[in-house]
Amino acid sequence: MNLDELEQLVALLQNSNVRELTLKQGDKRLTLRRETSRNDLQTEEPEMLHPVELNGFQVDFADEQAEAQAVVSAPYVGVFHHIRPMTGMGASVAAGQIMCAIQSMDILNEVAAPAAGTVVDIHVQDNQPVEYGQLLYTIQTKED
Amino acid sequence: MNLDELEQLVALLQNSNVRELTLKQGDKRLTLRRETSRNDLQTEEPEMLHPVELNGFQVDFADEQAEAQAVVSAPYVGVFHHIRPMTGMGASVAAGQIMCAIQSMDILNEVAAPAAGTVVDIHVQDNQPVEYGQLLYTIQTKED
Amino acid sequence: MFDKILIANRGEIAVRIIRACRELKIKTVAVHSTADTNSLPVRMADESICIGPPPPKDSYLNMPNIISAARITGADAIHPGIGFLSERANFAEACEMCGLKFIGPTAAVMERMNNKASARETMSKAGVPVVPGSDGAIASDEEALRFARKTGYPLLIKAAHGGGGRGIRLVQNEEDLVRQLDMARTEAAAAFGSAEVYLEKFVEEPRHVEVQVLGDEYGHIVHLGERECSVQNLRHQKLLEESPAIQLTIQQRSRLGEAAVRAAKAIGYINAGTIEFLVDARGDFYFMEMNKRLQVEHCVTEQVTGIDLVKQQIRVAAGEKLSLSQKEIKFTGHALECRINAEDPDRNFAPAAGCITRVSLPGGYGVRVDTHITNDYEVPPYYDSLLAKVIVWDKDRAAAIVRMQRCLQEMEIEGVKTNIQFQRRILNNAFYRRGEITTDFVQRRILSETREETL
Amino acid sequence: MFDKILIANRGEIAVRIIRACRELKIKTVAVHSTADTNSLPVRMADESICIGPPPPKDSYLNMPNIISAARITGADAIHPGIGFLSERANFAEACEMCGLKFIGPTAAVMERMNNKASARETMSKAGVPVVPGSDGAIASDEEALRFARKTGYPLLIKAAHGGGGRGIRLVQNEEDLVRQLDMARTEAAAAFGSAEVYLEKFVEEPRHVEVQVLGDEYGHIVHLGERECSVQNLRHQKLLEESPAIQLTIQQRSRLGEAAVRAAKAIGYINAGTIEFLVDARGDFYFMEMNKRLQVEHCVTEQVTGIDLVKQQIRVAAGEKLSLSQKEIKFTGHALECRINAEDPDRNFAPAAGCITRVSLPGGYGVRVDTHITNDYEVPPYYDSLLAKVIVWDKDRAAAIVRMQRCLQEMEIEGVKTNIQFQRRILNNAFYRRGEITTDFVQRRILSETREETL
Repeated sequence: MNLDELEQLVALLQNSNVRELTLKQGDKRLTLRRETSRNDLQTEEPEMLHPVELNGFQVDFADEQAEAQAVVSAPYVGVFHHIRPMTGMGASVAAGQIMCAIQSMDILNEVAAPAAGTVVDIHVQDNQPVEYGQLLYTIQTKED
Repeated sequence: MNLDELEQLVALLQNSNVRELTLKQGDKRLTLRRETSRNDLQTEEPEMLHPVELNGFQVDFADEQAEAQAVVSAPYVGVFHHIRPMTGMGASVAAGQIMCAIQSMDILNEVAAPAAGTVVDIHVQDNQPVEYGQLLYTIQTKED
Repeated sequence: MFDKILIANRGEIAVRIIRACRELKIKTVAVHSTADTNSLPVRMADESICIGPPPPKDSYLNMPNIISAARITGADAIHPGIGFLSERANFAEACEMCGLKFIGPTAAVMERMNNKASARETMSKAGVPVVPGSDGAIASDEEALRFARKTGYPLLIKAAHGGGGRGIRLVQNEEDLVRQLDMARTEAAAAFGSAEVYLEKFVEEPRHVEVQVLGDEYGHIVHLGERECSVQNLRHQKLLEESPAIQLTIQQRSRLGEAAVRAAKAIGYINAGTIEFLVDARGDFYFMEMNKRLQVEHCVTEQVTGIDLVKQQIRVAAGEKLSLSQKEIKFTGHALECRINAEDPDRNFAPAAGCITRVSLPGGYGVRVDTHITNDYEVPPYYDSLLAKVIVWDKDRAAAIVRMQRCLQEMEIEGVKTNIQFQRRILNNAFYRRGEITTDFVQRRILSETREETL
Repeated sequence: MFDKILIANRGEIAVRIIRACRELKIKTVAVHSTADTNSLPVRMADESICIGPPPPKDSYLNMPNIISAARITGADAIHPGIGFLSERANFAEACEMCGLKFIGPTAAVMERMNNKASARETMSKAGVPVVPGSDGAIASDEEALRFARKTGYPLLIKAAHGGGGRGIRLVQNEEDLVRQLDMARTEAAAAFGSAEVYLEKFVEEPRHVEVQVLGDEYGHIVHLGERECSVQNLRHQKLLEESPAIQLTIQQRSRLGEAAVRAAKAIGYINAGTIEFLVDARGDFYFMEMNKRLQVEHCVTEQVTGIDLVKQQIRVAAGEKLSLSQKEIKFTGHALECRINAEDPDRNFAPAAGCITRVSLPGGYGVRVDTHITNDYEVPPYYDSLLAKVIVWDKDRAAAIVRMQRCLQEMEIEGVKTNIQFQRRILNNAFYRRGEITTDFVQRRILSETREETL
């Protein structure tokens, strides 16, 4: 990560209504937070930003709302399978609850929810091949 | 020349009391001028900056005083020779007057003054080999 | 021929394999840890799959994820490269079970050679000279003492399941032997999962010479000449390799080659492999061990034979017959390889990590560079320190050395410490120039000089 | 041997020569215009001297400044490289007068070959086949008509002092001949300083095949095989060269080589030179002209012979005897060279200038890259557009083509337009693959295809 890239990120943050931005590469992590006044926040519409790739870095955005989200990503390489009953949009999950399975070398590896909450996004489809770290679900961990 | 280099130059100019800065590469030329108020100028000490190399560019500085200078550089590759009488420090020269000679392939090539003025610097020594474009003299073309 | 190959490796060797695949019109899948997401092999391959976090055990050694990656991408073969899973018999076995061709020897062959004591026995039976040693694992102290009295000191105690220079102890006399035997057993059990140790005569001032072999599935085996690999650092890692080996007569060279082919035939070897020998001052040689995979230094063999080893590996694995007969394999000129590592020679060759801010590679006639680094490459701290291999060829050794010196003068890497200057010192060394190199060359001729200088 | 050589050139060929000097332990002086102050050869050389402003006539063609630069740096020889002063007899003469060894043939030899009509005569006497043509320069229209009636149409009118495909006119019939003869004379006088023209039979659908020769000061001359250079752009500039030539029998190849040696011997040639031939569909060949210097495409010859041509040039110039006998020169495999130019194939190959923001060069087995470009290199608009030469070697032509395709897939240059994609189209072309290439190949098989696509 060089200065130019950092500047791009700062610009991105300043021109957005996002309060916080996290970069991950390997096990390194960089978080940028924007100073906001209460006033600012009240005039803002809550908005969800999807994680994006920027120069190969995975960038997760987090605002006041998004701080209350957890993501479930693939801990194995393999084929994603829904379980029965399927964990669908809007489903409530408990921490540790099995959400899906990833089939790897004929073995079905179960994937558990990292936190309790409501499924607000499913990023993959049944029988889809997934790589390590691929985003599977977004969970809303706080009640609005 | 890229943006980074340009920024360096602008910074150089802003942090200096130089009013004007010229870059030459081949036959390209870039001039940067700093906005100054009359007040500024009056509090400044006149100061001479020698040409420097920056990222391979030859940078000539020009302030109010330096604008009244001319440089004589070698138009040939060869060995620098003073002529008799020698054009020494403080010598007055007329435009077109022969100042020195450069010996190239046994031929003495004469070098003429580009403008009338006073020799304020001699950058080479007798019998020194010089390459094309090498700085030989600085001439003060205006009376103080 | 295969349609798609998954490369279960990273760095320059992954790039090397992708290039061979491309020339064979085979599609490629690069697997990578999260630390290598933007690496050159990932960018070059037709597809890429992230297989885990940076630590090797979670990614490049993660068999289920790698095999699963091959399956979801529809690859029909896996090239394991060098290191990582390349000599794991159980990985080769898992691949075959999943219908994936493992590009290397079979699991059975690997297992046969993984036990050093039984490997010695096999070699000895096949008429390949081995260092005088105990018959398999030592059962008791008495047996050890009996062997020592017969053979004489100094002796080595070696762990049967050790390797890469690890698990070896030097003993000088009888008291030493008994005391160290116990320690060696304990250590072997902890490090290699087996307390078996054996004894071997210590070959003094040896050179490390290895022979490249190549075998197909139909029992046809050839050798591609030998490599001189005595220039090693204190951790027995090779630094500079060459081919042909120096200070061997033509007769000695052909005896070495023939012995290597006998060795490979004795175990029914398939694909590319290397038989390592110790060569003593008289040119007598002893089987040391077998590397059941491609070697980093395979390039010097390619330069003097004109044979693309990685393509041969792939062809043989695809069931093709070796199209080379021993007679057709000709050796021309001399090749050298310098390993350029991210390491700090002033701090005991500690691996260096960081961002390469600028790289300028050598080029021109007789020069080959195999590398995965580029400007702004971030050297991750998790893996080996190899940044690039500079390989040169010329008519003879003296000319090749001069060419390598020219290359290392041209080569510039900024941002991380490298051993470029250290390699230049080796090339300048008078003993090296004369070919007087034994496995302690670096310690004796280079590092001792440094100590003297700093005194 | 020389102590210090001044390289009177720029770009990749200056880098090539500096590398050879370094390997011979000869110090180097790079001369450069103000446009090349930060160029790679200037950074690599032991010393550098600025010799003038960017226009070639003021710098790289400025003889007094170049010779003076050699004197003030104490160089004892000048390597002229390719182009610029490399074939100027008066420069070679000026060097010798100033006690500087010119690395190339003598001025006398150059002059002998600079007049095309007399060169033809010399070749014909030496038993080297020449295209049926007028005996020397045409004195009158009558003489021209007489020759034409005897030889038949089409015919070429060529300027005696032209070269590189310039000053040539094709005539189809008698009326055409008389009319164009006048125009050709006027043009020749303006362009080459002499109105002399001669007539030649037009060889239809020829291939351009040239033979590399090398001679020492003691009359020993060998050839290093031939190069196929028919792939040329519309300005007759070579784009892709290979060795050996294709579609020639072994007998035809050895006849070509022998003819080239006879040609070089006939004029007492010294140093490296190239005899260019036109080869017709039957494999009959005709002397075209001689290049009295190194060629851009010398690298393909180096790859198939294992002989470093630039070092040989320097050795011969230093008065050493050629250590090569014709018998010892062996040819192995097939080599290809692609010239990567800064030019815009979509705008009639107009030269492109600008800053190279990123460059990624190919590498690995069987690959050589000769280049002077680096990241952030500013391509000056004053000189030729050659950025890099990618040279590959493999066992046979088909394998070499595949390797070159792999290399051009790897190669990335950002910031200026290049012909990389265009070269890939050539390599993909079925006629090229089959070796069906004549000098109009690019126009007939590649550009016509483009026109059809856009219709």
